[in-house]
Amino acid sequence: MTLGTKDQTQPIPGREAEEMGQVSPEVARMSSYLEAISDALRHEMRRDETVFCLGQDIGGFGGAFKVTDGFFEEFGAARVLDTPLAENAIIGTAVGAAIEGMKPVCEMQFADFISCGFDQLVNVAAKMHYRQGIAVPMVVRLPSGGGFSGGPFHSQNPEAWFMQAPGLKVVAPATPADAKGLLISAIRDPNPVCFLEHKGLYRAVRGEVPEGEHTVPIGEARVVRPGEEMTVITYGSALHLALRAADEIDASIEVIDLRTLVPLDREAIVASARKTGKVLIAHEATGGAGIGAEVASLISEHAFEHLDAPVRRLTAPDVPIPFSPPLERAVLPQFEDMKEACDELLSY
Amino acid sequence: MTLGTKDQTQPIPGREAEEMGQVSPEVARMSSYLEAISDALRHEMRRDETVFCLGQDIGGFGGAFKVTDGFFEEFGAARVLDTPLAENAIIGTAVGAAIEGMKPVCEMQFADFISCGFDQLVNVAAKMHYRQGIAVPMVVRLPSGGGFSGGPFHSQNPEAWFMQAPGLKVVAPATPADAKGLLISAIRDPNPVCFLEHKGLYRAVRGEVPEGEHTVPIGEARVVRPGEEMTVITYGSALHLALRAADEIDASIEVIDLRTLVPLDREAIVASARKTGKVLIAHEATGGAGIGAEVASLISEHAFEHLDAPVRRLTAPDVPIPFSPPLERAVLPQFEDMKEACDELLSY
Amino acid sequence: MSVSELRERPDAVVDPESGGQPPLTGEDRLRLLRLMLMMRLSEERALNLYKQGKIPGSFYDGCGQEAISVGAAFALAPEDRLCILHRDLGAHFVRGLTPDRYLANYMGRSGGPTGGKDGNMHFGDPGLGCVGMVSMLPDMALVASGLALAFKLRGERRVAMTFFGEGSTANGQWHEAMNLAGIQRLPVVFMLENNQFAYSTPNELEFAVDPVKRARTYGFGGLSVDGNDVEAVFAAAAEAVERAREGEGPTLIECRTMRMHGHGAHDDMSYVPEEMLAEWRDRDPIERWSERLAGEFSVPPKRIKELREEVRAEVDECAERALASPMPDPAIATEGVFANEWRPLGNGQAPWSRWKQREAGAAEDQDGAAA
Amino acid sequence: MSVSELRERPDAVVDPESGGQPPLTGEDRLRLLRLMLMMRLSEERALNLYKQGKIPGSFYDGCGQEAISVGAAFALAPEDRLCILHRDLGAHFVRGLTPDRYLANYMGRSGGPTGGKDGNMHFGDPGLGCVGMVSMLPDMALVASGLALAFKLRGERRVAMTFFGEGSTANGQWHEAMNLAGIQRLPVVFMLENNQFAYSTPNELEFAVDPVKRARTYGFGGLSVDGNDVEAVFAAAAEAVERAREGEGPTLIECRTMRMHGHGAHDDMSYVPEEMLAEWRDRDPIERWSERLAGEFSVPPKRIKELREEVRAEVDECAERALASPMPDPAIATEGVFANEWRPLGNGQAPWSRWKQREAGAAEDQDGAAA
Ligand SMILES: Cc1ncc(C[n+]2csc(CCOP(=O)(O)OP(=O)(O)O)c2C)c(N)n1
Ligand SMILES: Cc1ncc(C[n+]2csc(CCOP(=O)(O)OP(=O)(O)O)c2C)c(N)n1
Ligand SMILES: [Mg+2]
Ligand SMILES: [Mg+2]
Repeated sequence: MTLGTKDQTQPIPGREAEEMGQVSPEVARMSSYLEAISDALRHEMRRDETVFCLGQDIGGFGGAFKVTDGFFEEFGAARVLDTPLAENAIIGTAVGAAIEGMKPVCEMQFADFISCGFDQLVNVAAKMHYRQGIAVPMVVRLPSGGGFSGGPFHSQNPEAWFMQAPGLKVVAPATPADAKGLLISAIRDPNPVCFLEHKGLYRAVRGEVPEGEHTVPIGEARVVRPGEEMTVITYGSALHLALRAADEIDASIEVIDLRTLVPLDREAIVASARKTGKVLIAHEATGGAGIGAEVASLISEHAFEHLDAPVRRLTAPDVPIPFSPPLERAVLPQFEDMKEACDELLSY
Repeated sequence: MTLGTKDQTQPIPGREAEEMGQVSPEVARMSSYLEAISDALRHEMRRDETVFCLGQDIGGFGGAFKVTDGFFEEFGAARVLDTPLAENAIIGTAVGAAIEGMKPVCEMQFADFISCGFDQLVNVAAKMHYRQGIAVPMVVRLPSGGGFSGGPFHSQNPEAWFMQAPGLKVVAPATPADAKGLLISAIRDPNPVCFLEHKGLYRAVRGEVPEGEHTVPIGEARVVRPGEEMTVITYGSALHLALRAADEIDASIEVIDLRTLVPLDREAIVASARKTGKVLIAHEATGGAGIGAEVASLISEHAFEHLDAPVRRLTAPDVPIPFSPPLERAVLPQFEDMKEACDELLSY
Repeated sequence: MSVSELRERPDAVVDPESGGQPPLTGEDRLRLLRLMLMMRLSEERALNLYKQGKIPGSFYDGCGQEAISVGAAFALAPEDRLCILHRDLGAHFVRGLTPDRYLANYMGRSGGPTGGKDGNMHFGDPGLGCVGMVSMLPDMALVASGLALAFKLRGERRVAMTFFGEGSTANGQWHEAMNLAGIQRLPVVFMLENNQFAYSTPNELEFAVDPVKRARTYGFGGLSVDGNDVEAVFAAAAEAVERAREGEGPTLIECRTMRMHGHGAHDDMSYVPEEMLAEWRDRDPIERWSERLAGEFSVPPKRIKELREEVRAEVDECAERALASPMPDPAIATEGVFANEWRPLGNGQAPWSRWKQREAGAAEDQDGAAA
Repeated sequence: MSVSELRERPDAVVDPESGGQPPLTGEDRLRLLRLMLMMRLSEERALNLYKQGKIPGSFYDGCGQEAISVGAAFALAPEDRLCILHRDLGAHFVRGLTPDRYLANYMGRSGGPTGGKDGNMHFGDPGLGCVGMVSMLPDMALVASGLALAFKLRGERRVAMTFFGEGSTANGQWHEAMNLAGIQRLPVVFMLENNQFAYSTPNELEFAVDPVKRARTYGFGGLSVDGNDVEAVFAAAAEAVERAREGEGPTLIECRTMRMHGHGAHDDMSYVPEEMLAEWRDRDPIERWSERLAGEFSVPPKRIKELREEVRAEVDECAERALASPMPDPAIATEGVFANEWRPLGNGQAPWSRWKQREAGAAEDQDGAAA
């Protein structure tokens, strides 16, 4: 299709590529999402000397959210590099170090601060390989999301910006196992990967995480719960609302966790839409030109004949994320919103 | 609708608000798109002492594209302020000056450089009124778009980033009359407005432009050509491809120029989709989570029952814009692509 | 600040002899104490509310740095403008904000300046000439430069002032602000608060050379003062404000101080050596000023004690008012993204006797004219 | 650069006495001339191609600045790395790029280093240790710092070098790079090319004080040299490279020069006073060096003329090769957004006799070992 040529050039990574690292319960243990991220980072740093972290207060202090707690002691100041308050510097020097064979993992203290390192990310890191064939294997960790009165500058979900900056891979795990598996995959990926870690999940979500080696292939969505009557396509914090709604609603609801946002798993999206014919896309980020818009458009383009209802989106409205709890609740999708949206779609 | 509450909070500005400034041929004259922009700026600077321009090389040199040619002589160095090479500085000081009652019009030398002023734009300018009730009446002029071998850093269409930064208005005129009318409206608007001026239209497009006072209301799309069998919803450079295709194809094609991207004219979009039942959305910017995705999603949500075909998008694929002419042509939507896309949709 | 101290600084922009500033009156000195106390006690109160779970999110204060925001803002005229940062509650109080609005903002109540839209120190009262900070540091340095640019373009004798921590000077926007302010000779005063740390990061990982040294390379003066001496801060700020007002461009003033609490209430600051804290504790700006008032300026200790009690009572009352302020209506969450009109900022209060005298003079003139 | 000139600069980082650099041989001196000529003649050729419509988009050159990129890059060892900017074609040639690839890139042909993906000076040959610039200025200062960080982290005796115009120093990223390089004492050399203008903007609107003065406030040395004297540039760069290699941190070297052409080929530079151009025309770096070779170093003028003709012939041949290079296959337009694997950059050529000697030495050692 002609449109396709202009519109979908990224090959969908082979499903079979990496089957290693699936959860195998005998070697798994319960971890929080936060611990899983630390584990992944520690695992890679022990395994590969070229992996190093840089960011603000990640050294002796262990990071604003304590992801690198104890790293300074284990790996030393050089590999757990405390930087000045300068995000372009963090990302820009990471690009240089990555080109020279290191594998930098940058920490933004909050995902929101990516706006201060935006230029190095979207212009230098993202376009490098396309323009010059020079690979930039680096990760930018982005503690994102709201729900705890972080206010307009500590609650953002900036993933859609990255989708509009070709050359960046984008992952957004929702579970501890995926957090670990995707972070390890991101570190090993030869491209710049934006790793969105939702702050609301850090300590609130626990789950089984395989010990040691565990990768989750980038580019692969997961059918978390199969169903027949409708699909919720989601990622990050909203996955948990969706699963709870699917539990509570007396209907067969399929729940898909995208996990990777770039490259999107178009096959999984379209297959489920064709199967159930009713799709709700849910995420915490603001709606306008968000990831949900892309997914909805893909579905309308590629599953049109199979749709039994309009493709719906449940997202934050296009406003900054307010601070005060009643306001923030009014803006961020809540469980009741999810339930209502599912009910509406089911009864369409 | 519940989803609506979370998803579409921006009131659609009243259609009747500003009917002044419609083209009235007796006082119009032929202008290029570029001249129309200069005219608008000059008109406002003469009319309102608080309007001033700031940017790189806009003074004696008249700007990289000569938009402010002669302004330095007429208005002096203070009101046509040559700044150092520092985009955050341009936007950040504009925010301050706007709060103190000035009406700054910032020029990015190329739209691509907004990545270097991104933080001040999305965090300071955009969120100011929501957070504090302080209005920031400023304009950021963004010479955007490709088609002349500008390469990966001089060809971008960054509008979707702005849609994901609530608090910014975004306009993207395609004709000289709209360029003038929207720039005047943008300067008078009490909000930060991103004004996307497509470089490919600067000298290539001429049209009648009302002399003197002429405003085009922000938030209002225009049915450029009414039709029955399908709709092309578009803006910027792609409008001209659409009009040519509509001319050449033997079918009744409606062409809508969005003109404003934030706030989107949802009514016009949905009304046309309901009417023709077949919609192609076309723009030059990359597709993934682009403006087209938002428009397609709106249509699938609000015109589902009226659709006779999948909503299609014709956009650049998700790659940086390459330099060499054959590569650039392969990436940017061409007339043949437009025609083919229309044909396909018509014969669906 | 003693004159000799000023004279010792090679890069001091202020000629202490030239001075010519109207001096602080006895009442001014008590006002400074009152304002510092109000900051200290309001933040103590807020910390309590935070511990009681009444403040959502996180909590930041400026304990130990009260002399800076109070001393600096005290130099400003009503028509001047401020962008106040997160360690500078005192500057809000100088301009006339009352503690109830501060506490209400922290608690996300409708009575705060942002009405619950934003939290903690991310506020400013537009009616008092203040533009609230954003989190991204030090973005407000550019916004303040823009306020100053408007004054310059209109030929107004007005000044913008802003604050930033020493850690924030590492960010590119700081450089862009300094460079532009230097080129355009903007009427702006930059208060650099070197409180030894940026979150957990000590000076030596923030810069190789004290950033105040850079002022000259931007074409204006920079000086360092004892940030725990409210008079020193005031004197330096007053000179710089005056210079800015006279069209002589910006000044960078480093205030050497110490962040006596954690970065936020969640931070136990285990990375700070106890001796370092102890040393700075002895230089507490409020204690020192109280002692000087009692000694050098013969204020009866009883008066100082009374003042403290007055402020405490006021803060208590304000806390009650803040607690009585309702949570915002959820409906406003999606309102106000766009403005319908521009409105000017209001003027702030300017408690320094100099401005009170000017007002009195102006009022007299008017009376005269009317008669 | 004469030793006395160096000594005069109060902020010179280089102790000219300590020196100890292996001197330039007669052959080195001719190589420098050859490389400058290759830059001049290649750019002249490219300008012609542009005027003939063979180069799409816009055209930029570094006419008058040849001594900087050639002199600076000449100091580097093969294993060092570069981020070369838009006035610095000579540095590409120093590393071993041939003019055909430069011309092919400008023409958007598949034979250019970017294969048509990017244009004009936005390229670098990864096989020669170069990372091509992005448009956004001066972003590469951070990337170069990152290359240097990798060397430091691995304890390698390698150096990164990058270039930027004086106008670019106004951008925040410049400050972030300087600050970080100073804190971490990175092995990086920053070449500041002060060619009097940033596009049409003269120095006085770019900064109030020459940015080279800032080096000290970042904790390292800065010095100014005559940017039209290839030996002066080389000497300063060689010292700085050596210091960086020895772990003594970064250096900022300002090269005073003049952009003798418009910002791009579309720019008639009407904003530049004719006298200014005339004055600088007399200081043409190639003419001056040719004269010095002929005079001080007794190179027969005939040899210099021959060299020029050799280079011209080479450039002509390269132009033919470039013109014969096909336009890229449109299919690649959507390929290569993501990498499948990381590959190391290759080493560049290092024509300075010092490195040739080292190689010869190493080869001898090997021979010895093998024997
Ligand atoms: C651009 C940016 N990056 C990161 C942060 C996160 N952050 C908040 S405060 C802080 C430390 C600031 O230190 P300093 O400027 O010295 O001010 P202080 O808090 O010590 O007064 C950091 C890193 C931020 N606010 N802005
Ligand atoms: C961040 C950024 N803003 C604007 C531009 C547009 N631009 C291209 S070159 C140039 C002037 C650069 O001047 P200078 O740094 O002195 O380098 P020169 O061209 O004089 O060598 C400008 C403004 C840019 N490349 N990058
Ligand atoms: Mg600090
Ligand atoms: Mg220059």
